[in-house]
Amino acid sequence: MATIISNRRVAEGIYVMHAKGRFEAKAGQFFMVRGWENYPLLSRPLSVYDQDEQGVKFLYKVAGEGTERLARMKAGDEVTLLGPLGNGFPAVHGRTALVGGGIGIAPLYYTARQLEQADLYLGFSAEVYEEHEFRSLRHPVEIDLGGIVLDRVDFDAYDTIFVCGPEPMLRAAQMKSAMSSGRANVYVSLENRMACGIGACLVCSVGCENGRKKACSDGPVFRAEEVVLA
Amino acid sequence: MATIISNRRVAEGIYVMHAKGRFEAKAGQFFMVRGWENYPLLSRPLSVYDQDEQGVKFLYKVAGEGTERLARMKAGDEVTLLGPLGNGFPAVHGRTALVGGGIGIAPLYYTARQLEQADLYLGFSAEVYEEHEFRSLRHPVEIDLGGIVLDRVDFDAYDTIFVCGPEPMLRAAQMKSAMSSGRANVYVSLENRMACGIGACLVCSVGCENGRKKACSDGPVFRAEEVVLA
Amino acid sequence: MIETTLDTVCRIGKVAFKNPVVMASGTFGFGKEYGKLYDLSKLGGISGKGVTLHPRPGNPGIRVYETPSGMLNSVGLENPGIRAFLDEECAFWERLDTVRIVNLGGGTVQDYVEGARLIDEDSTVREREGRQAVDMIELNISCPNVKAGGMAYGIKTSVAREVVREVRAATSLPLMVKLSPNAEDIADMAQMCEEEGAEAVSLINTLSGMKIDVRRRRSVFDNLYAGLSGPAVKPVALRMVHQVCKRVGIPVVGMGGISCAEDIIEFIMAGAEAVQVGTYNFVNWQAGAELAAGVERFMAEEGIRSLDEIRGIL
Amino acid sequence: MIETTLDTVCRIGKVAFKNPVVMASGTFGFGKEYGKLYDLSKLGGISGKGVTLHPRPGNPGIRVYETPSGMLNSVGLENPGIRAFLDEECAFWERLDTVRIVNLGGGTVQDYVEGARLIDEDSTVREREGRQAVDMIELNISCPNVKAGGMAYGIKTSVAREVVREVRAATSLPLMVKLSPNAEDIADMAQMCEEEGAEAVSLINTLSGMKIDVRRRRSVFDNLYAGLSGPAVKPVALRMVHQVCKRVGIPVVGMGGISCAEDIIEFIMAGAEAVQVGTYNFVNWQAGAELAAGVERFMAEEGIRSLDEIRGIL
Ligand SMILES: Cc1cc2nc3c(=O)[nH]c(=O)nc-3n(C[C@H](O)[C@H](O)[C@H](O)COP(=O)(O)OP(=O)(O)OC[C@H]3O[C@@H](n4cnc5c(N)ncnc54)[C@H](O)[C@@H]3O)c2cc1C
Ligand SMILES: Cc1cc2nc3c(=O)[nH]c(=O)nc-3n(C[C@H](O)[C@H](O)[C@H](O)COP(=O)(O)OP(=O)(O)OC[C@H]3O[C@@H](n4cnc5c(N)ncnc54)[C@H](O)[C@@H]3O)c2cc1C
Ligand SMILES: Cc1cc2nc3c(=O)[nH]c(=O)nc-3n(C[C@H](O)[C@H](O)[C@H](O)COP(=O)(O)O)c2cc1C
Ligand SMILES: Cc1cc2nc3c(=O)[nH]c(=O)nc-3n(C[C@H](O)[C@H](O)[C@H](O)COP(=O)(O)O)c2cc1C
Ligand code: FES
Ligand code: FES
Repeated sequence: MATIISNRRVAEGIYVMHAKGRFEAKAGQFFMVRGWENYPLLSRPLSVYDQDEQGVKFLYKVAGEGTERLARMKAGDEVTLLGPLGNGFPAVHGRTALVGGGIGIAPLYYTARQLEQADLYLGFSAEVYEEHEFRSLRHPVEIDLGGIVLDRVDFDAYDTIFVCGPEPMLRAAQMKSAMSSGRANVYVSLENRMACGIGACLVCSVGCENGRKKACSDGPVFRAEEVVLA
Repeated sequence: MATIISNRRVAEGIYVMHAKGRFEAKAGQFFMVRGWENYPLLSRPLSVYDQDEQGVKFLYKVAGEGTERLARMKAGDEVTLLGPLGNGFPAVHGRTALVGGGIGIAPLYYTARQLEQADLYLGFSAEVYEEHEFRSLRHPVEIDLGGIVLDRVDFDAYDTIFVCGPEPMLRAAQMKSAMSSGRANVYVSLENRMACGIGACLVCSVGCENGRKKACSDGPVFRAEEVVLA
Repeated sequence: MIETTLDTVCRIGKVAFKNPVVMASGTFGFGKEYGKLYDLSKLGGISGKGVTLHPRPGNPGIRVYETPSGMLNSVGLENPGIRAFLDEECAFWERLDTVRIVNLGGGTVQDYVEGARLIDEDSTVREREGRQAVDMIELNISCPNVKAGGMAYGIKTSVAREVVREVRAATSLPLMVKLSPNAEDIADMAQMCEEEGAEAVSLINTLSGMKIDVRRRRSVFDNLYAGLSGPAVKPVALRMVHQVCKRVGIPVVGMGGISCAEDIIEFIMAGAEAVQVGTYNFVNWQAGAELAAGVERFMAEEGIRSLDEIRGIL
Repeated sequence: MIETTLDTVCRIGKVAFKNPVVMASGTFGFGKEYGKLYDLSKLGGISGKGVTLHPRPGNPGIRVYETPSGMLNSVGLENPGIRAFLDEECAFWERLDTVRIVNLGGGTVQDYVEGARLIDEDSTVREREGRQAVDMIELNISCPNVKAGGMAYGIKTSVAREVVREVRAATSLPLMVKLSPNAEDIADMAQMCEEEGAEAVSLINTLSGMKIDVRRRRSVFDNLYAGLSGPAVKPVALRMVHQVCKRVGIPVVGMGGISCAEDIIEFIMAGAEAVQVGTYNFVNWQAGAELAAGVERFMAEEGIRSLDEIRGIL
């Protein structure tokens, strides 16, 4: 059980929760989160948005019953966290771009914070949030509102590109990667539905070039060319 | 939806909730209460503890998942109320005793408040609560802690006796009534499990001398000799 | 106005339901109680509390127990008997502007048949007098078969066939057979009903379930097992409705755990003509009216003008 | 100390489980992942992810969907094949101090039989070398029967009999047959298993269910139907376990929706020798250890010294 330090609304339906505890999460990892006992049944996977001496932060969007409950929680309430889980982003080299679409920006903040150089591309459909936080990292930040953020990224200009966002965006990134010079190592972070979160149940399984892998324990970050998106 | 005005703990596991709304509840009636959407499934029946210009009050004991959730609610939160339901206590005549065991005292307060004369007998197993409120009604109040409150009541001394409490207590009241002179009209308030609360589903049905009746809409108050307790 | 062109009418033979929302048997009494809370003419229909030839006291002991997202009930067909129903409740039904369905239970084939005949005769009289009260019979074959050692008719198709055939012969009212999910093969059962001339089938009745009181070391229910309903069973109900719709040509009325308009749409996409709503009445006493409105809202949002556009598309 | 005298041992033939808590197939991998989170020797046993003769990729598309107090899964027996299991996972099992059960799936009778034989042979070798890794086979007959048009073996007793008989003949390891709640008659099925020489039966596997995505107008699952598990199904599971326990003399391992120690006690009172816990692992990753402790706590509170005192008292 982790005590909630704060849980604040940062935009319409978007919240940041800060939960107490000493974790050693790496960028791109996630936790299985629940703020209730047996209902709803499954825990909700949330990426590490940030981590400090006090605990871990999640940036999340109210998408349904579970995140709605999380949004109603207050400082002092308890959440149950299992994690950090997954492999997170691999070590990078060279020029790096971090591309996030919507709530997919969540894992990029902590990633960017640890990189010496990174260009940030953040795409939003309706409202921009956490812009100030991202800008305070002193990396170049390009914000796209209502357009297609990937269009702003020149894949040939980077050695490493991380893409997080809805599945159509990940497919577009695959396509763009395939059609580029191939200089960049392109990675995507998957958000498959999960149950155990630790590699035991295979419900998050994803087709890969060499057979199936588990989005939770083999991912959630994969090389873009490696995964077959439905 | 009714807004909670206050919801305070008055003893270990015992709460008083005050919910806003204009109701015209009679003493002994109840509401079907829920402070959640679809889980848990059923609403919880709670007796009218008191009623004022602002709304209705419930005195309740945390017994399981539903009442636990109610106990966690705060002023400003919303509860859903269906009611007032049931027939409540009949009009009384003559000398009246109100006998409550444990949380069974809940419907007696509002009842006593409306009576010119009433002797109150309140039994508790572990801790006395709401004593001050009951005493402020200026009726004689006898408190029993850890004993058998019914033993204190001389059934032949009253014209009307209302008994509310756990089923063994109601059975004891039936027995005592049967063995008394029969001068008193003895009434018991049943707490059968309910689903609809309005007489449509028959899950609360109780065997009576003239066939079955519904605890919700024909009761919850019955003449003691009329009902067959399991 | 999009709303005015929405077609939510559902049909079973000549009976038209103004919308797909029918209140399920046993959860809605005969409608009087809920009728005090909202206007029943908003409903597609009502299936009344199950009635039997003779009055029945129902089961003793605890009759309801809540389970995760479901409930077990053991009412055991408490009812005043068909005659009392016809004499006392039907006058209220005469005045209802919604489809009125009598849910018929039984114990022996003879009871079922005689019950159907009584309802049929009463209906003939009322019709002649222009005050019809019953539009359809829903035959509940989940009742224990006295001859077959208490096993429900609803389990084996061969056992159920007799009761369906006999009841079919005993009434000219439209006949809908209500199937049990405890059936060995529910699609077979539905096919049998079609073969025997039923106008429709409805499913699912409650799933047989159990709850033990571990402190008292006995079943919570005097009757040992009880019937599970509510959102917990919806995935199973939907699957069975889909299977049955693939098998038969007659209309199917789907139910089991419905608690929002999208649930209703799921059943219709699975092939159901209409649906019934039971347990959710206890969660939300305005269920019927709200769900009927919710279906229209969904249709408007999705640009669906008639439910026929989506019925059975899976 | 009361605790030291508590007897929680459960037995299937010569196999002794230190407590009734066995992790259910498909929800616990082969134990490695949860083994990093807590000490697996606290468990009565583990049933591994279902394996088949040949490796299987499992089902495409979405594989899990949450339902009220339950979940639908459509993993579709993704597994590395029996050889890979024996070669790569079994070394880990050799070192486990808990009962290790291989869950065996198949497609044709021949696949089942050959699979059983491989496991049996491997077991003989390891036993000779004093490094046994498998204590029992759990035969999952819910797999689609290729010959019977994809209908699962688990539905009709007559169809299942062949596979049970052949697998029984193919191995001398203790054999437990895992029954499907979709069976036409689960008690019949269990009786058949007893007749064919199985040491035990386990039940229930998942209930066939459906979920439609109403906006996309298609099933959430590529495979159309999926398997329902979790607290939602517990009342049905408990009833079936009770029915089966009344029918057969061999031990019954009960499961379906268990999420607290009282749930386990219910299954034991219904007659189960032991239980399995599946979906609840996802709710509480320490489920196994906590439930095992919870059973002891319940026994101490209620003055029960051996589970035999309460087993099958209903
Ligand atoms: C590795 C990983 C990291 C994620 N990180 C974040 C994050 O940092 N911030 C954020 O807002 N969201 C994140 N998501 C998505 C988030 O998990 C879902 O939005 C959330 O589970 C929805 O739950 P709900 O109860 O609100 O919605 P419901 O629709 O009520 O959920 C019902 C069920 O579907 C599952 N589900 C629904 N949508 C998704 C989805 N998109 N991905 C996975 N499961 C889903 C839920 O877990 C639940 O079991 C992440 C997902 C994954 C897999
Ligand atoms: C007419 C009536 C008036 C009541 N008045 C009061 C009151 O004023 N104050 C108070 O504290 N309690 C009262 N009760 C009892 C109260 O309804 C239960 O304690 C409560 O429903 C328990 O719910 P739970 O979720 O906390 O417990 P759980 O045990 O989790 O409940 C599970 C299910 O069982 C039902 N249930 C459990 N115990 C009872 C019970 N004793 N009576 C009825 N249903 C039960 C619940 O409604 C629910 O459906 C009254 C009951 C009735 C029928
Ligand atoms: C309290 C209760 C009583 C019921 N009584 C009957 C009945 O008399 N006849 C019948 O055919 N079905 C009866 N049912 C079954 C329902 O009509 C319905 O088939 C079932 O509850 C599944 O739908 P639901 O999940 O929406 O409740 C009853 C259900 C409940 C909960
Ligand atoms: C994700 C998942 C995968 C499963 N895989 C298998 C399997 O491979 N073999 C099997 O016999 N049962 C399998 N099952 C069924 C479970 O072992 C168990 O019978 C069922 O889930 C009911 O128990 P529960 O409600 O405790 O989960 C699986 C269940 C789930 C949820
Ligand atoms: S969520 Fe269970 S294996 Fe990935
Ligand atoms: S609770 Fe439904 S009739 Fe009383």
